[in-house]
Amino acid sequence: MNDKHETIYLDYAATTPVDERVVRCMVDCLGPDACFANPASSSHAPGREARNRVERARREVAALLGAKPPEIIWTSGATESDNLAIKGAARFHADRGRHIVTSRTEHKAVLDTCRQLEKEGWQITYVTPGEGGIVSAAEIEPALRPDTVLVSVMFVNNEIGTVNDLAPIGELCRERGVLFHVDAAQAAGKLPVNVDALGADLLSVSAHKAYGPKGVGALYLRGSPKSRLEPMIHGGGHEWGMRSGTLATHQIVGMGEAFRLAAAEQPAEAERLASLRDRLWAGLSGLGGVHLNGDPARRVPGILNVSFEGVEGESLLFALRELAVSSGSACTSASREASYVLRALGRDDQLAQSSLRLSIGRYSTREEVDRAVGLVRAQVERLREISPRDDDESTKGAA
Amino acid sequence: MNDKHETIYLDYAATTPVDERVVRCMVDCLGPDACFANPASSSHAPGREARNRVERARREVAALLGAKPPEIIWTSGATESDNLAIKGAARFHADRGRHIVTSRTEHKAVLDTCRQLEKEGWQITYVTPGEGGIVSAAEIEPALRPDTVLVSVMFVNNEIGTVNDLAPIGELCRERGVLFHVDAAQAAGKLPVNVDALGADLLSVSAHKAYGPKGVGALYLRGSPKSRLEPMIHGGGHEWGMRSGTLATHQIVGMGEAFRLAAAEQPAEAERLASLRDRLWAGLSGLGGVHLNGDPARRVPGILNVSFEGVEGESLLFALRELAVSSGSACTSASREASYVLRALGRDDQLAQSSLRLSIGRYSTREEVDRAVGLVRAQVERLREISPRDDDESTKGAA
Amino acid sequence: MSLHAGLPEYSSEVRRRFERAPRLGHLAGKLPGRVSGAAGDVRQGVRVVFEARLAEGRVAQCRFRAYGCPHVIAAASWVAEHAEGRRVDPAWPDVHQLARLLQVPPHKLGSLLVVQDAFRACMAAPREA
Amino acid sequence: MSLHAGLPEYSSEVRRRFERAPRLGHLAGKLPGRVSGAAGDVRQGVRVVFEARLAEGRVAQCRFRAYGCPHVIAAASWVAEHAEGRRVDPAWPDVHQLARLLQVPPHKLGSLLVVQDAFRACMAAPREA
Ligand SMILES: Cc1ncc(COP(=O)(O)O)c(C=O)c1O
Ligand SMILES: Cc1ncc(COP(=O)(O)O)c(C=O)c1O
Repeated sequence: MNDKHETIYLDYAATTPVDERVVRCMVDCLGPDACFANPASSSHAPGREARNRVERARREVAALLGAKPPEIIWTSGATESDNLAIKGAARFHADRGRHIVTSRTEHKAVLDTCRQLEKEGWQITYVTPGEGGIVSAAEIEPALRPDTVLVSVMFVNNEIGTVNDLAPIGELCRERGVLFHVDAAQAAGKLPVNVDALGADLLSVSAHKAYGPKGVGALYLRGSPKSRLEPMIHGGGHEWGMRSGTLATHQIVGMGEAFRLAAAEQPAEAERLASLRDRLWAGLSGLGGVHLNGDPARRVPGILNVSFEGVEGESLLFALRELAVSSGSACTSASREASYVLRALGRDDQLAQSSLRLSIGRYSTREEVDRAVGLVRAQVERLREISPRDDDESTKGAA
Repeated sequence: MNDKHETIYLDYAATTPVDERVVRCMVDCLGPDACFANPASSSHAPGREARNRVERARREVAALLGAKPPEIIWTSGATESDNLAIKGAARFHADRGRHIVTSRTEHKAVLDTCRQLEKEGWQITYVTPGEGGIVSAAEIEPALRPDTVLVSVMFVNNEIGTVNDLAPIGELCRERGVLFHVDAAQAAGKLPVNVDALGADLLSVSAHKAYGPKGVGALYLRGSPKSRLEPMIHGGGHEWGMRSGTLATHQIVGMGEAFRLAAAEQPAEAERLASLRDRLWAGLSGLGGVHLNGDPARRVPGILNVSFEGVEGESLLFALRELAVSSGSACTSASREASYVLRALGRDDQLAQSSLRLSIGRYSTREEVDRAVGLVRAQVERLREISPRDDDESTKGAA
Repeated sequence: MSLHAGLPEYSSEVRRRFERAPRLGHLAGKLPGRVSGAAGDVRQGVRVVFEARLAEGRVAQCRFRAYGCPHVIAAASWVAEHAEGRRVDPAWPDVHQLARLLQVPPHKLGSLLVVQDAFRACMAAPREA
Repeated sequence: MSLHAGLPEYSSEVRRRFERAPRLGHLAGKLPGRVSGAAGDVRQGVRVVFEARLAEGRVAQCRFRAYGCPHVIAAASWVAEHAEGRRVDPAWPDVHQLARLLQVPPHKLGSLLVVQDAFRACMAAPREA
């Protein structure tokens, strides 16, 4: 085995390649003979053509989410969308209360933003998800207070692929007059997303999780531009004053096309991926001592997060370097830190530390899955052989 | 004349097309067979390859500015860079003082950011530029106070193309222990930019003003990552915690290549553009009643801002719709508002309102310049014919 | 600067009149019955001048000059052309009618008022002998 | 999750030992002079077990098993191999020497200590009769 072997890409949850059809639309907005003008240059025809393409993309993104076009605000990605949603709503509605509810298993873009608001005087309740890592109204309701202004819960968890039970949370928020933000970065294009069905007031999406380009995303804001947020980035008043900066035509057009394709192809693709995923899981679980992390039923088709008994995480990752996968542990820091998501799920340290996230997508094939299964089985077996047995010398836990 | 005629693009200061060589580098980071992985995915080889390309680009951008690579922080463009520089420094150093000095002719990304800080309790002094629109130490020095923490002055003005006299301002700031931010969005790649020669502590650049893609920029921060800013976007701790969010490999790589090309080609290109610009000015000024806005000598080669006596701005723009140019007035608002930059320069309303910014660049040709001159001359003459003479009916000013 | 510097959509009537400017100019020579009137200020972005020859209570001829946006130029041209043959009517033209005919956006009504004022001033002006 | 989940660079020595794991295993059968010792805890991410046969104050044979990162596996393998033929020495191996030889990054010294502890425990253990 050497590093020059062709890598099997099983990290679609980290990022996806850009679909070639999307690449073509993007290139159409770049070069000197393309639609490169500034969409803000309304004084000339090339600028207006760029603006038209931006607005068409806005309609595509709105359509995928069941939203109206002016409710879509372009951002640089879901990290910015999450920041803008949470800080923007918190600061805009600061006079109504300074309490926010979220979950312990959110993405860092939500958690770090909440930590920042804590420094600025907000109070945050971080609820622990229920069975199988699912966040539902049962966890959120007890955390609500009269001064709660915002609830933020992700749609699909990026580490374990579980699908939270959002509609009842949306309903609850509506009843209590609390804003509801959904981080849908891992959901858009993977399963049906409808802002009304979810009861979402704010919803973050990113292009690069759905075969669009990195560095562009959107925030859905219900009722925009009449409803408002405190902007984070000032200067020129683009996007109804809520997000200034030159609009990146090719990025936005790429996101629009990616979301259009996702809308058209999602149902068939979800089926194909679910069956590939099942094949992958069947192959891995055959090893024995393999645990699926997160609810086995409420999940997106593309993501499997598994823990292996008796193998150490860093060695596993290195042994599997022909696979591009993510690990549930942080190896570069002094003390290896297991994923906060798996810890919130109650996984013990050994299992949390030896977890892998395998995520498949549009270009994954059955052959790749089969090769991956063969590799994982061989390497897990080898590492288990290297490992001391429980009955080796004194007891397992002794120093 | 109809709108389907090929437009002559004379709006390089609004945005530039992406150089085809840059497009190729970008496409190399997009599709399923390209370097598409997440640069944060250090657990696998494709992720590390993406990271390598990001770091190579960081070195290219640093090189163009005379900076060290860790002093370059990726952003979504100069608007975000300006926001991060000014808010980030102001908030980080709030305990040292809450006074900022800037100029009335800055870009909105600076002015609107300063307005926001005013709402949050900072005091801002907006100095009026000197002769010809040039901001120099003579304007800045009297505005400094013991509680001044930051001075922000642009390198090249985006409307009139003048080059401010920054090095003495940098020296002054150094002496007084005040941070110096430079918005170099219109300078990078157009003239030599060296952070040490300028004495800049913070410097904003954007890719799309220099034949790179829209939606990516950088902030130079002297001494980073040891010196710090208060981040605006939280979540995951990318860019030494100062700017979170998935790094957009193709965008960053595009910016790196664009800046590399700019460094290699700038001197020769500046000469070519200066001579084209002189040809353009000679052609226009031949009309009579044409005024150059801004200092005639201290300017970048690519930008001409001219005011026409006796023609109204909107009609001029419409008559010249075969040219993609920017206007110095805002026609869509109820009352036509003349450019705040030209007003700060003391231009009277009629001249401010009938100004055009013509900006040329890498793909501009002599033929285009000659056609543009012909068109402007014909249309200005025609509109002047339509216009009442000074001696038509009563006096010019009567109602 | 470009952000708000957009051009509105112009109707084909506005485009045509902007390009060709029918009824642009002066009434030449010494003309009995000639009147003229103006309104607006170049410094405010609109100035319109009309000249007309009145005969038997009607407008026999009318010419305009205008400094302003394409809507202003088109409206002045339209007024000059349609005035010819009309009875002198202190209530004509009407800005709202002009706006409808030329599809002028509401925020431009102020500019059309200058056209109306100039024409009415012209009608009310003392005639040359 | 992927942000900090990077793999360090491994030296070629570490790679080779991780792949082939020389001296992995047990000493088979009933052996006079056999000693064994262990250190670490799987729950903390590192556990190492050594077995050796001592004869005439020297290590005649040595085998290891390890749960840990590639550096730990490589270090245990190196120690087992280089122990053979050595005099029993309570001060051997030394983590800093191991770190240098295998090019182990400083934050991994703690894991190497477990390897050292396990080997020293083995040397100090009572011999089988
Ligand atoms: C659930 C979730 N939220 C937010 C983000 C951040 O999005 P982006 O990479 O567009 O900044 C990601 C992915 O990185 C994600 O998986
Ligand atoms: C001087 C100046 N600063 C800042 C900006 C904003 O940069 P960006 O378009 O990358 O947001 C621009 C251009 O729009 C500019 O000309």
